[in-house]
Amino acid sequence: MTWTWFHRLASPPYIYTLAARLTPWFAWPAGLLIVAGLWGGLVLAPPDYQQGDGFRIIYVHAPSAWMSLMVYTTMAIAAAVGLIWRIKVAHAVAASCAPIGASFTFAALVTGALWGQPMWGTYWEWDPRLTSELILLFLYLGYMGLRAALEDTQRADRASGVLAVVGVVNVPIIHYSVTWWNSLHQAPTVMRLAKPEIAASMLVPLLMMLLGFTLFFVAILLVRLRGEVLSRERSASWIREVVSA
Amino acid sequence: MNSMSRFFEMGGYAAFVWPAYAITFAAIVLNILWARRSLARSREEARRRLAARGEGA
Amino acid sequence: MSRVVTRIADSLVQTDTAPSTQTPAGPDTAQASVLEAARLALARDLRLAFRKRDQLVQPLAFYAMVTMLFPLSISPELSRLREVAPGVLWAGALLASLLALEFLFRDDAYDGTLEQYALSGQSLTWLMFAKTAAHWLLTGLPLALMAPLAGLSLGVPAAALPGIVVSVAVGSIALSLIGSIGAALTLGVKRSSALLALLTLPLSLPVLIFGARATQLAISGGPLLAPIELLAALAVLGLTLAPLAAAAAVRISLE
Amino acid sequence: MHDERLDVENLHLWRGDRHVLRGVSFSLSRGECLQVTGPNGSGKTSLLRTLSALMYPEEGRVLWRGQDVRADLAAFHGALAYLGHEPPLKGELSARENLRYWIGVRRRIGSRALEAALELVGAGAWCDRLVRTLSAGQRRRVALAGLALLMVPLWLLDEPTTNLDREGQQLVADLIAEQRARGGMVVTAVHHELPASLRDLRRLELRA
Repeated sequence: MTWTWFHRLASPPYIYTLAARLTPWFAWPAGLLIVAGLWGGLVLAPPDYQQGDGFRIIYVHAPSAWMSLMVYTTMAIAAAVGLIWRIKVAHAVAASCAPIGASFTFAALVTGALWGQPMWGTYWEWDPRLTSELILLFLYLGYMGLRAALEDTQRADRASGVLAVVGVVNVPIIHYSVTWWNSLHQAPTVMRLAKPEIAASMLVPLLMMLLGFTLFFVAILLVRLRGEVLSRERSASWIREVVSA
Repeated sequence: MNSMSRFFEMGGYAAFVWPAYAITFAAIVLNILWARRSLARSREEARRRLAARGEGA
Repeated sequence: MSRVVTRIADSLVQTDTAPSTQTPAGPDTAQASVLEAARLALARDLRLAFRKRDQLVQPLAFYAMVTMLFPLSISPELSRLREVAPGVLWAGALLASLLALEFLFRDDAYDGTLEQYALSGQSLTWLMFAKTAAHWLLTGLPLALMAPLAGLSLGVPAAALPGIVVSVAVGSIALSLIGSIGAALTLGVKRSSALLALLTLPLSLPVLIFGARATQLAISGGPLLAPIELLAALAVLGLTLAPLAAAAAVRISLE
Repeated sequence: MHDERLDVENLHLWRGDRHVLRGVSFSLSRGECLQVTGPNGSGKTSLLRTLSALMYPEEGRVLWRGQDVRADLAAFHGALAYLGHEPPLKGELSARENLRYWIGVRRRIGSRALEAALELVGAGAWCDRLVRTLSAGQRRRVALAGLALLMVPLWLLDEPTTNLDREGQQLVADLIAEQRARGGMVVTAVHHELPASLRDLRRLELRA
């Protein structure tokens, strides 16, 4: 039956061993890509005609910003799967995503502020993208706060799952309203936080960093997932050999 | 040698570029450590639960 | 004694359901319609609120106090206060409606009536919508009616008052709906007021943005239809999704 | 139309690390009353809440009329009445108001039926006093009046006789007898045995 792969993915012992096996296959390529991207971005790529070497912050800001949104979406999808089909492994994925997403959202905020600083002259500017990023950080903190406040794992999984789905519906609305609000009060900021039209030598390292960060996310997710799966297993015998190994 | 020092100046933006890279690198390292610690803690809890069930059952 | 019970029980069967041969399992003509159920849920919360009036007054008193903070902390000059008035009016309304949210479901969960709603066979989504509507009638609407007073104290011109009432009234619908999700999600949490704010405020920011803009335009006499339409859109989105999410969250907290 | 019966197959449930329900299975047909006994914490309440589909079992199924209750949850809930530890009443409302709002959400009840139910449980005299001014026993009687009004085939009662005096406990026994006579079913968790007047009770013992 075609669904067997789906059911096997849902079985904790299979996922635990699969995650353990796959982690290096994501970790090493991620490391190589990031190192190559850094080398390309910091050394090979020419300085930007407008922002000079300051633009090189994009090689850490853009991947972090991409991570903050991609991880939240992954979390919401995993939570929805967990809620609809009652799959504990899906909830374990969602639980593993949150801290990763939150940490890179914070990194995106700081790097975004550092990048804007030369232009704005201040460390914080209510720029629409930075403001959306800040609100996204609060969504993460709300998710993790709710999860921590509920002792029973199953209830924490399902309640935070609903919050993640409600949150992901609101992310575009928040982004639109923040951009709309910002356009009211200021001319759009001159700085191109968005992906500027840049030369290949500048673009390639950026794509490497984006892919590298994504693979890094999967690697960390797989490590955390094993822990989360274990903590949701009650009496299954398969834990015995896994834990004693 | 001066190309090294010129590299670190980052065209005068050193005060912004390097902290940005530092915070991101910190995020990466923190995530690695945090993930490994939470896995180790879960394995330890599972081992303790098994031991407790060992006597209990 | 038991014969008496049987006779009374039979009378129960005759009075409210048509055929006396009605067996419990037969099609239950007496089943209340979902609208009837929602009406009763709303009526019960309104009756409860009016029986204990202090809960009605608290959000309004809180709103007045919050509004008073700004003249004392910024400056007594009405011209300067007028500039911050939209923010004060809306931030105050947001926090005041948050105040009453925490107990939207908590009392019902505590005394077991929420459980009976979940087990009623009626759509829990409709019952959640009814309870949220009651919360709006008891906090959102009064805040909207009180906003002009707060506005006047902040030097808002009289011409702007109708616009303020409409924008706060429409905006608070969305606030109650978004808040109902947070209130349902934090049912299982003991000291949840801070967590409830952390969950609800980020989702309420679009309402705050469009609401404050509408109030700003009302004060400056500009056309405020656009932001009010956006507020209405948020309210409609909330109407369709929030009760669903609140019902799911309540079922989860009862597990 | 399947004949009316409740089938419970191999229920397993964990509360935290405690394996509370360990493979509970039984079937109940019309007119039967199952008495669930066991020490505190043996899972009596968890069993009732799982039967009412409020709680989700890790393994096993609950079938109503041969169909999994989750298939049509609203229909199943329409066919059952669940009374928990606490009578589901609002302290700030009177007994009459409470019944009107609690039962009214489920079915239309005429005022005569309401009066009959209140009379049935002996609440006629104090049915207009606020529930918070009533004793625990009186509140329990108001809950029983709600039960009598619901007219549903399946009753799930969690220690229905708590706080009741002798006469109250007899009232519970009469209501259960009445429910069985009508072809209904009852699953009740009890600490001490139900009054002897109830004959041929089925029994389910839950171990700690």
